[in-house]
Amino acid sequence: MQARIPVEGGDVVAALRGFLRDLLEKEVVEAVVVPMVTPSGAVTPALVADPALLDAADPLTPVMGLNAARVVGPVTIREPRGKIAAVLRPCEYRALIELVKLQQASLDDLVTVVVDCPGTYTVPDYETMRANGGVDREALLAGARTGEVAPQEGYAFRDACQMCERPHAEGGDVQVWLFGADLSAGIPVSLPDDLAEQLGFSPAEADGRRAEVVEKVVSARTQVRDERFAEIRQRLEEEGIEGVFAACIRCHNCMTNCPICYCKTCLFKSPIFEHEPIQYMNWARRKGAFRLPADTTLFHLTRLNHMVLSCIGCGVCTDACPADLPVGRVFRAVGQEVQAVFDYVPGRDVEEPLPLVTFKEDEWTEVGEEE
Amino acid sequence: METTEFEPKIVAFLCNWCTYTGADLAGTSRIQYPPNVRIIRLMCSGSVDPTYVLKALLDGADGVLIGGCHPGDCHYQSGNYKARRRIIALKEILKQAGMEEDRVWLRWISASEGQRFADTVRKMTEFLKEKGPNPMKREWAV
Amino acid sequence: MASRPRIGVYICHCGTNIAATVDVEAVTEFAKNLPGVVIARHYTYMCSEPGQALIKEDARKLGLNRVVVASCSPRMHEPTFRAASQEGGVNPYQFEMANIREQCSWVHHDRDEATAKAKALVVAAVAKAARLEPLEDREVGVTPGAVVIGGGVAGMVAALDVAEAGFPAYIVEKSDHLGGHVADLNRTFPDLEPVAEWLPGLIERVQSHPNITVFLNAQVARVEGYVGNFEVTVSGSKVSGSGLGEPGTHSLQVGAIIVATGYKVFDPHRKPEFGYGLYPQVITTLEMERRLAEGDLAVDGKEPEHVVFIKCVGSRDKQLGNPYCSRVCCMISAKQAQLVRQALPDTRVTVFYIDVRTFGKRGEEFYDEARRSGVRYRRGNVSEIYRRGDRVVVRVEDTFLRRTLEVEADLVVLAVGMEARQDTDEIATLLKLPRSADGFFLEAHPKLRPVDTAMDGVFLAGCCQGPKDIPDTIAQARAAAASALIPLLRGTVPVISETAVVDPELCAGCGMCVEVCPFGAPALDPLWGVSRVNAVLCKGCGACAVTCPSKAIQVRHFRPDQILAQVDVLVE
Amino acid sequence: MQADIQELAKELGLGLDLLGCIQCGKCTGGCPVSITTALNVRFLVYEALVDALPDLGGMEELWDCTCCFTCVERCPKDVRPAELIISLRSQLVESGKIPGTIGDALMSIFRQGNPLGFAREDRAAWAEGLGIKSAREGCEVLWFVGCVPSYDMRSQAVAKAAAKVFQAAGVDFGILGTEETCCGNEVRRVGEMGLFEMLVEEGKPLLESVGAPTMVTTSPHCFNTFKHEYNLEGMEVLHYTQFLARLIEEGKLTFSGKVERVVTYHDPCFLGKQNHVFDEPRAVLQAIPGVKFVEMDRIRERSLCCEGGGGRMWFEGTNTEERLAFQRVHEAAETGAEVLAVACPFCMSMLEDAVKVQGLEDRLKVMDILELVAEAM
Repeated sequence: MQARIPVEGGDVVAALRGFLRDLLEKEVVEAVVVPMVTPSGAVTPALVADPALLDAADPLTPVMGLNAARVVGPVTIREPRGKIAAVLRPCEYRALIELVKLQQASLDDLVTVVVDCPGTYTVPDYETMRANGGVDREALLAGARTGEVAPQEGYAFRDACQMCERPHAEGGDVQVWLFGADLSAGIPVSLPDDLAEQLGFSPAEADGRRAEVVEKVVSARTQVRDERFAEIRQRLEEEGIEGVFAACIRCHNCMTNCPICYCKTCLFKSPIFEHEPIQYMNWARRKGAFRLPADTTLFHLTRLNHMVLSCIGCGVCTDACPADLPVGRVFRAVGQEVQAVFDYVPGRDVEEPLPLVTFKEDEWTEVGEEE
Repeated sequence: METTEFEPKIVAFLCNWCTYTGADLAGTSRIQYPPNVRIIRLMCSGSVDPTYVLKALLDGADGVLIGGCHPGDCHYQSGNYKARRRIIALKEILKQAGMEEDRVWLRWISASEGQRFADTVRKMTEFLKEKGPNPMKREWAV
Repeated sequence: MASRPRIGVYICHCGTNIAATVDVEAVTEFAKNLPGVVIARHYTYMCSEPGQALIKEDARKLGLNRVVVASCSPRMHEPTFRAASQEGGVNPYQFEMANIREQCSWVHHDRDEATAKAKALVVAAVAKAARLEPLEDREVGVTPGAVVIGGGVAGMVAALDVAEAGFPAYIVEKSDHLGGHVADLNRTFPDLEPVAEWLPGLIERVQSHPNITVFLNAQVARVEGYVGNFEVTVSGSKVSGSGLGEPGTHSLQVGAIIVATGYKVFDPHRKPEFGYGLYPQVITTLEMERRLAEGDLAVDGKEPEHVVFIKCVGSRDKQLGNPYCSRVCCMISAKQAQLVRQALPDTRVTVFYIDVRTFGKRGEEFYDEARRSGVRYRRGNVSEIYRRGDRVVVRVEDTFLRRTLEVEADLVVLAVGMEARQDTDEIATLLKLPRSADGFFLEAHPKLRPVDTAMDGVFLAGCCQGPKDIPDTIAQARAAAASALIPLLRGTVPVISETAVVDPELCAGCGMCVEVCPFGAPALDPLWGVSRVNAVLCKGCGACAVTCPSKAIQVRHFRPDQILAQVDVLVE
Repeated sequence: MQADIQELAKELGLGLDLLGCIQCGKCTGGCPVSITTALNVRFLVYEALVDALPDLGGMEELWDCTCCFTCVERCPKDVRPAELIISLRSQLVESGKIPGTIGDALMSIFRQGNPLGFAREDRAAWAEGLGIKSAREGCEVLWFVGCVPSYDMRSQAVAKAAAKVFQAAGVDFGILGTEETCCGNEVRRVGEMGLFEMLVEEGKPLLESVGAPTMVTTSPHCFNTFKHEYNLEGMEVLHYTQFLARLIEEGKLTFSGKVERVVTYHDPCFLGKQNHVFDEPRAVLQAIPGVKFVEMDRIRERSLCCEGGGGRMWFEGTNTEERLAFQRVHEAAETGAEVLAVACPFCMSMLEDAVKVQGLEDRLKVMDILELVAEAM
């Protein structure tokens, strides 16, 4: 059903808080995962059980430090637990779907609330903004309405957001539509009929501009994306992946923050990649010099093999990189091609099997038969 | 100055049941092929980890050959089908990452195809000679 | 990890097979300096007694804990050297082979190149050996009982032997009765014993045996598991004291499977030159059995003056795709020809043949008896049959006379051969059994393992493996039963030790290993959310290990550090 | 020497497999002339196998073989016995030891493009005034008329019937006229491999140059060699019975008249046994309104050869008394048929002669299927 969350006095955030509070008070769920503003003013996801604390909830804060799918995983993965709602950005929802396939999260008894995302800032940028008078949320929502989304002057959206071609809510139980919406008339939402009934919503058509505005935003960002892909592809071709990642300090932050990298311990931190001192000496002798720590390019290439089919392009890896390497751009650019080979779109459908755990007998029948 | 012809190094990951046995058959049939290939025996082409292939390439191997049973003949039912997807993905990643994916060959060679094994090694050796050494061989900063 | 390596390296000359191309001394000297190597030797034949003794003595004297032999393919002598290592006190799984014969000395001419390659293969073997862990030989329990597919003579006899040994036997018969093709026979060669004198007794013994369960109108729908522990799903009706039960699905747990699905009688419509189906005078040996049983040999109400037998119909025929001899038609023809002579002393009986193959016990004597009874044997492969008045004409060259004849006959009997059943394909797919070019099931070895198959725990009995007479069928059925009884009586079967194993500390419980395993070996532990491997089901293929990004699941003996160590030294 | 013969056969492109032979006699047992002549192909194979072949020059029976290929079709070991005869004939041709009449026919083919001794420029005379276009103008169907229908008076009637039928069915067809040259099917079978190769070398580009997707032949002999030995590219080769059956099935060939007669059919060896075209001729006959179709006993794979193939049109044979065609026309008459339908110019010639010699003219008429079809148009 399509409905509208009533907005009073133009306070969209308050309206959303009210919606979440309703979920708790009407016992639709027992707790909500939602970005909260800490007493010191930073923003972090939290699992909120007390509706009273939802006053600190701020689902529209344009800052993204981590991908919330990472935190939804642990709180949903096993029974027993109560029913939960999770407020997610589209890229977080897609990551969640991939994690569900990897059995690192569960959709059972989970109400996903996917909110259109006009764009986010990095944590440092956000902190600077906060120190300098805060974020102009109104301008952002106005941009979402028209499709002329621009970052605040003097700032830029996160690299991943600038080239995000899926900023709009797709999938999920509840979709909160900001694109093209006149929020003064209420926030358009799409939600299951039984939930709408439980919450006392009556049907209300969203205004018809959403598709048009989404198209506008997507096409602008796709253009940026393609330019950046072309640029990074050229670099990969010229410098090789070892060149692009030459400044890597092997902090593993990209892997640690990646919502898809779900391993308890990365292979590259396991004894398999611990070597005897004499071994390093051998390698040094073999090539004349040996880069330390060992296996840096192997790490990135292996990580590509392990997760690039599931890369949903949230870009937290880039933000996490202290060496300012274009990790997200590389992974997205490579991922686009590899995903296309298998006609796989990560996060599209939870029923879609991961490409490497399935196969068809009659595919690529020419491969391997060459003379 | 004496110049010696470039002799490529090929690391081969062969499945125990088909291609490794096919390589043995090439031996028992005394079918000659270039000595450039170094064989590692695995139980199934479906157990060839991309990391092994990447490691070989980054270490400087000029080629990597992965040999498995023909589709439908896998000793473990479907290992080769999974290998096919995995190697296709790996090669696409290599290509996108600016590496030479054509140094990686996947071939189905049965236990009775000693000749095909020898031919494959010969062709791969010739191909790699033409192509030249793996640049990674000289690259210390990887 | 494992103990600090003390490795012994042994380079085999294999006579001159290796030594002629590879400088074994140079390889030995080279091996001595490899990390962990305590001793390196070369010897003429490492697989010989004295060769193996070298390993054992060194292992004891020098306290070796790893052994590397560079010789032939591991497919050849790995068991030999593992045993030798074990006798020397080294764990047999801390043994590695370098294949410097099949994959080196036999395929390269240049001595320098071959020697360099041999060295590389030895380094790789040493690198892997250093990282090998000790493993135990493993056995698993066996579910007592066997499924026998097919309720003909082969199936019944095999089931009886299994049952007599004290194990449950389940016969799965496709038709609505036991007895197979033999039930359609009248008397058997070479003793002319009526089938009715022994077959009903056999069927009765089967049906009344407390250890045998019979399913009729039944088919095997699914087979899962492995030697010692099969789960066979049967759809069909169970026979009980009160008769045939309702059709249903039955799940049978057994340790062995005996395939006794029999054969298909050749359809002579495929030889249009004989006019079978067109002329009532032209019948098959199977139809003749019925006529002989009923004592009805009349054609059009008249006693035949001349009965002609034609042999090799559907056999020894390349054009039909049946190049083999069906083995029984010569004896069947001799039998039926004699019986015609006995029943109708005035009737002329002619057998046209290509070769007379009445081999086996009392076979030649039976052929003698047939000729003495007045049956005329004429050499010539009948080419064509056509009508002449009430009779048919057999057009054939008597190759001894070198003359083409038009022989008039009142009854022509086509000695039809045997073919693989059309459903052989289904059974082959269910059980993953290979077939030979003629369509019959393929035995594991034509001489040494005639009743075994490529699938451990699955055995062949009777004509499903190739045409056979009744004595041979029964002999093979009893051999299959005896082979099936080996695991049943032992109570255990050996299984591979190189299985997958999970490090629960590393496992994130993603379940991809569970998804890719074709054998159902790993499963997620519902309590801990981590993968656990049922080693009995694991075949060691490694699909799981590749899929696992953190390598929480690995296959013993093919662990990533072992493979990467090989890669590393081989690229050097 | 056995090996030499095997090697020769291989060079001639024959699949003869001497060493596969088990001397079972299936070949000779089914050979139509093995009772009436001294020809014993099984024994010839044996003699070849054990290097005991006598002087071929004295073996006139080698020319008795009609190349019906019954032996080839039935041999359980796929030895292809008749190809030994072709190999041996080729040796005789090499040494010039061939029956004079066969020599004349070959010379006529070499010079005039037909074995009948007629002039090349008269080849299309029969078609004058019938409005048949030249295939050179482009056509969907190239009709290969054949030598006998082009020149032989009796068979010309069949050719004219064909033209009428094709025109009535609206077929876009053309003929090569005086450019048409003998297909060489019998040339190859009498062992004149050199001439056959020449005919293929010249004929193949000519036929392909027409660019028609389909070629239809009047004779099963032309059909056989074009289909299997010319390797024609981009061209489907059909015998006219196949083509007519197709036209009838597609509703393009319809009948307005009736043929109220009892008809039986004789399978030509080159159409039936060798190419397994059994059903189409029967389908065409049974589609003709009024026809009561009856079968003889020896039909399809067991059909009796008319003795006209393999060069026998130009060689009387060693036994002129007992001809298979004589036996065949009696078999046809016994069915009560008034018409013995044929689908081959050689069968027409052999069987019509036999009807005359056997005095069956008032009971049995030999007609080509095409004539019956034309009659019902």
